[in-house]
Amino acid sequence: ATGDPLDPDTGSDAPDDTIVVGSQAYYSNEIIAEIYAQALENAGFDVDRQFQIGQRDAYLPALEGGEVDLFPEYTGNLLQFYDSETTATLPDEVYSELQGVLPDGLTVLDMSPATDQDSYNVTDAFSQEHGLTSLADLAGVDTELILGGAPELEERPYGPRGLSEVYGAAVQFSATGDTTVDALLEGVVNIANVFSADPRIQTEGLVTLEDPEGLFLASNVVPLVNAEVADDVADVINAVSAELTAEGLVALNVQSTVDQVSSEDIAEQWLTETGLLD
Amino acid sequence: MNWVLDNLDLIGELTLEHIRLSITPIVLGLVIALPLGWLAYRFALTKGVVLTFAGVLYTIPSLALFILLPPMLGISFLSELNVTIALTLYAVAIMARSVADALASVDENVRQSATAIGFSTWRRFWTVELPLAGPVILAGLRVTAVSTVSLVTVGILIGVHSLGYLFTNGLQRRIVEEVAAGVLMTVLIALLFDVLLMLLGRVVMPWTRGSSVPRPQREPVGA
Amino acid sequence: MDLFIDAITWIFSPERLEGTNTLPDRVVEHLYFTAVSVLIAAVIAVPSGYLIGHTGKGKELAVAISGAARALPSFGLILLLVLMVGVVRVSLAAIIAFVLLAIPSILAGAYSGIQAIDRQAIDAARAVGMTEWQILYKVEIPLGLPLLIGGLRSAALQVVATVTLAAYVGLGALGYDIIQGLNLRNYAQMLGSAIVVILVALLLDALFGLLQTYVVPRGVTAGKLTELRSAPARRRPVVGVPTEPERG
Amino acid sequence: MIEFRNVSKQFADGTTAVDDFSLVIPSRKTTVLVGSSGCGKTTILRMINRMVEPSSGTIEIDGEGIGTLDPVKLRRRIGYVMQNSGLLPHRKVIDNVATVPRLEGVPRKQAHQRALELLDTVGLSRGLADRYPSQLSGGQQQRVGVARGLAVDPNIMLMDEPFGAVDPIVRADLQQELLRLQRELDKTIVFVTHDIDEAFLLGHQIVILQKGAGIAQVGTPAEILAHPASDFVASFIGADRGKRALSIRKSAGNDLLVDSDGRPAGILVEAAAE
Amino acid sequence: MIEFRNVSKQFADGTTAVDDFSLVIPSRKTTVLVGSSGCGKTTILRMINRMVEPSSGTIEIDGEGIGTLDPVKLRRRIGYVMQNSGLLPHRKVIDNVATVPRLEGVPRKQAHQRALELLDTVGLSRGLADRYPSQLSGGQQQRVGVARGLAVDPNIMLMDEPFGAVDPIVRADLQQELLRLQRELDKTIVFVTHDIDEAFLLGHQIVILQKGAGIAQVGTPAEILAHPASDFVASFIGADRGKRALSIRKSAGNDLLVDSDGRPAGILVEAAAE
Ligand SMILES: Nc1ncnc2c1ncn2[C@@H]1O[C@H](COP(=O)(O)OP(=O)(O)OP(=O)(O)O)[C@@H](O)[C@H]1O
Ligand SMILES: Nc1ncnc2c1ncn2[C@@H]1O[C@H](COP(=O)(O)OP(=O)(O)OP(=O)(O)O)[C@@H](O)[C@H]1O
Ligand SMILES: [Mg+2]
Ligand SMILES: [Mg+2]
Repeated sequence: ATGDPLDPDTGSDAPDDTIVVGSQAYYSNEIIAEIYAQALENAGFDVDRQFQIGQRDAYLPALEGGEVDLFPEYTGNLLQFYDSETTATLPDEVYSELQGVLPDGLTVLDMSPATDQDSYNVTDAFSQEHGLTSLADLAGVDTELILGGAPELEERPYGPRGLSEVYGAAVQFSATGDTTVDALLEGVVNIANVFSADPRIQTEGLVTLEDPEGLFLASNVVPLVNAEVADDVADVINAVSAELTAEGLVALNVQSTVDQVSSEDIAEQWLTETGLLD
Repeated sequence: MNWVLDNLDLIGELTLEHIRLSITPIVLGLVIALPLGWLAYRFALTKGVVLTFAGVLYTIPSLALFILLPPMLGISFLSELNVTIALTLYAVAIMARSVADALASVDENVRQSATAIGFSTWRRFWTVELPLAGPVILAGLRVTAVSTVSLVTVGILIGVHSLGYLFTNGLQRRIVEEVAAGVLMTVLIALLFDVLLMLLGRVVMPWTRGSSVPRPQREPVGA
Repeated sequence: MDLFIDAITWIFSPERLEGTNTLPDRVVEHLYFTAVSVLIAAVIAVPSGYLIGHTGKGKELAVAISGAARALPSFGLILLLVLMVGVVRVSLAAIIAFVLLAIPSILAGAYSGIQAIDRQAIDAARAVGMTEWQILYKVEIPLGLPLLIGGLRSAALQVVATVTLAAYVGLGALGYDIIQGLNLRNYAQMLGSAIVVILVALLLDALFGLLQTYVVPRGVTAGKLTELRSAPARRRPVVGVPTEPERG
Repeated sequence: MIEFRNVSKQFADGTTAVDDFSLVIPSRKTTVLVGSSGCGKTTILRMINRMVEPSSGTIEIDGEGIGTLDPVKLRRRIGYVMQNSGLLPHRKVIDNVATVPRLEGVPRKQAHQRALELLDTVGLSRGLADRYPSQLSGGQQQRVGVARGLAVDPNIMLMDEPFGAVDPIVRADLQQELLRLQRELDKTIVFVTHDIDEAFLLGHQIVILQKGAGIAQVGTPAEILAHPASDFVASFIGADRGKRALSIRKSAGNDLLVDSDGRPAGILVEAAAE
Repeated sequence: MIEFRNVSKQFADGTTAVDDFSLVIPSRKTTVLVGSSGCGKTTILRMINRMVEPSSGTIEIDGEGIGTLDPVKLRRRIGYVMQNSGLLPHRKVIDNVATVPRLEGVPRKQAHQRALELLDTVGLSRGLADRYPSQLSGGQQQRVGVARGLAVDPNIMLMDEPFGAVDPIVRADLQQELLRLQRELDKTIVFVTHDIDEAFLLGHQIVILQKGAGIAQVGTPAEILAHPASDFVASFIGADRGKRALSIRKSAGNDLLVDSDGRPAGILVEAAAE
């Protein structure tokens, strides 16, 4: 009986010689996790998949508790989770700071060039109409700005408050959750918080507003591992990270959402193409 | 459709998981409800307590209960245990009432004549009252089964896997078939349980064949 | 337990009254969705229920339909409809879902209310020369009212519960703070809003409970109350007579 | 006068409840249909007020075929009393009695006035007027049922085992009550029972029915007792068990009449003046 | 012999069902308790097998006070037949009949064998043995009830309106059946009814009861008919309504016996040989 109900409890404790790979309840993250898993299996490891373990609140303690060994993460959001006050924004700052704040027993391997981070997007039409290309332009826009995103965005540092503090832009907030992009397209909101790797940015021709002041911290894909197994898996996983580019990640997401391919197949295909399977 | 065909193994896997998650609460619910129901049937005081408790419990929305239990029991919010306990509570809420009604539904004449021809109280309960209460208890159990099966899906909101996974994942990926498959399978499992229990009833209560079995005491619960 | 204290403080902190949608707003929103859905459902289910109950035709069908409908997972149903109706018309999709979920209990309440009436009374009413309409509104409706209210009660609570889940697709209402709290790992907020939801549900239940006892025709409560209550005809009504609130 | 001509009734499920039934029911007399359970008594009765439609054959009331009449109107001018009174549980006694007049549009006050009088007629205290049926004893409920039947002062009263559910003492009272009413109001009463003694007590004309409403014998009680038309009738009225064959046995200065089992049935007295 | 000595019963809710009741019930005879509903018949009957505990007074069977006996054992040696047979719906006919012997530990085969014989005794085809009670007619259920009562071959049989629920024809058969059984097995039968005719038919000793089980009269049918002890008795047996005062009327060559209302009750014959 612990005090904090948010402590996890992903029952199964896999035998030590197997690597437990986890993933967020986010299809893109699951694909990366699946890639890790298959790469490891190819390298002769036994792998136990604990995918879709909800939110960070759920799985980070599980990693700290050693129930999960390996987990695809994002430098920025992860750093923010441990140190919400952080001022770092550039990829390398974030990465190094992250290594500092990680609790004992947890470490990160090389970060991948692929990023999947919060970004604010507008429709092409809207950007034309108001000459919008950067968050800095928002302050000048005369029409009422409505920002759409997951409910929690309302409370995030880079949320409405961040926008007005950093860019002096006053925006309404509307919780659009998983349906943010659609809301943007339908004009229910005119600014949408979308992950940069979301294929719909391209498919729907959205304009991602630049972030000169670094409101968002860069968020590269990074493998979060249990220190004990870090060395064993480092070679295999670092190789994967090196191959995974921003565009590559988007492509993977396209296969999942547009072509509706399952993460197993996506991962296998990518690994073969990149010649990581032998 | 093609999504379904491509993901049959995933669906199958989740279906089994779903069934596993459903069974514990249903069984526990029945076992715990038997004594409670008997109390509710036997004494006016306990009747008030049990039925009120059941009624209140029954009114609590599932998501709210998932949140309410952990701090009270000191268990993990995100655990399967949380879901199992919550659903068991709901099951007990339904079954306690059913068992009470069931025992009350036993024909007083039969009870009297059993006593008159020399059944001891204890023996009468097990060999006469309980069997005769069977049909009504079964009806309640069928309701419980259906409601539990659909409630399990809500667990996905706190990361407990079931067919509910297809709901959230399907929404993220905009795959209608995926969500539809989840809904359909859930309904199918519910109906499967319902039919199995009905058949079970036929087997263990042959005398009810033909004559109409009493209907559920209350609405099955959607979740 | 201090978590509960935090939750209570969350509920009563002044911030709950600030901003665009305050806690009271959310409560109203929640009740609004409930009321609208139950009303629509009633408009559909009550007449059909009465038709079935009065004619005795189509009962099997009704039972089958509502039986299957009850197996529907409300959460999944909402998400499905959101995807089909279109993600920006969330409230429309949600309301459709709520209505679908509310119909079975109201239907059952309406027809079982009539079916549970002593056949003799109805037969006699016809024999003394009441027209079918007169039988319906002078005999069947008044005597069936308690079970109908019971059905509405179940439906309302079912919807209250489901509205909470609908926050996942951005419907707002009281579920909003729960979902947000979930992702912000703010347990006080989750627990606080959960408590409010529960209070709303209990309150609604109590109201319907009162109403239900209030509409029981005097003659039925009067006199041999126990006899009437325990008469098999009444204890074994048509399938799914809503004697208890539902919940999703 | 009510006349059945070759009436048959087959129910949807195929049971033939009434098979080619013909009978003339005289006006202002009590005709009793008697027969064991399931023989079709209720069905015949309910065909008179079109609660059941004959499959074939015709039924006439005073020479007018009822097939063409509006059932609702027809029912309102025929009194109907059934076994467990069939009162509306959610209406007070007085409103139950006043039901039909109110349907006919009689003003409330007036209908209630009449209802109160009817309570007197059937021997109920007016104090019960504001009770609900569930607050009355079985016998009282029956009386209310009769009062309701009389409310529109119909020429025809249909009574389906009206006293079947009450205990014998009360039943005896109700039977006497009915005899009195019949003397006072003389209606055309069609009475259904499966108690032969009740039939003999109440009926001017007795109709003994077999399965499918086959008529075993029609006649006055005396005729039937004296000359049972068949073994069925004999056994039905108990003649075969000697229940009706009484012989005299001297006992304590009385002429005790005993049946062939030696069970006393009564005492012999001088012909009572009538 | 069963003896009641100043027995009273007051129920928890205050109703005094039996008030200072004393009676001797002779062995090997049929004693009928008759009285209108609620007068205490069932209560008295149930005190004999301790289904109801007297509030005061003592009850003895063959001189042995039953208060000290183990109720369960006591009940197993006393046959009990109730109105709606009270069969166990979830057991087949044969198992119902064999219930008590099985409780007593008689081996299954043997108990079933005996049960089959009992079915013959009560005139039921052995073919019904494997049916469930719900698959039998009311009359058949009653017979099974009687068979079950006889299963342990008890000296005492308690019967509470055993034929109250079946239709008159069947009832007549069952009554004859019981008379036959009594002649064959002669048990001490305590029989409850509220039908005075049934009482006269079956009873060697008739006990007419008033509210609170007050004894209005005890005696043989003949005594009671000849000399009703009170107006209550007179009205109860119908003497006041002239139902028992029969007079002769010549009709179609028969001597018709009519009551004082002129309703025929039977036909006069020469004393039947007994
Ligand atoms: N609505 C119906 N549908 C099908 N069969 C019916 C219906 N009503 C009556 N019967 C059948 O018709 C036959 C005659 O029924 P009816 O009620 O007239 O008999 P009854 O003489 O009134 O019997 P009881 O003395 O028990 O009232 C019975 O076999 C009965 O089962
Ligand atoms: N368990 C009980 N608790 C309270 N009162 C009772 C109980 N059993 C019987 N009574 C009352 O005692 C009185 C006698 O009941 P009892 O059943 O002996 O009458 P009865 O002669 O058998 O009536 P019936 O002919 O209707 O069976 C009645 O007024 C009844 O209401
Ligand atoms: Mg009938
Ligand atoms: Mg009794």
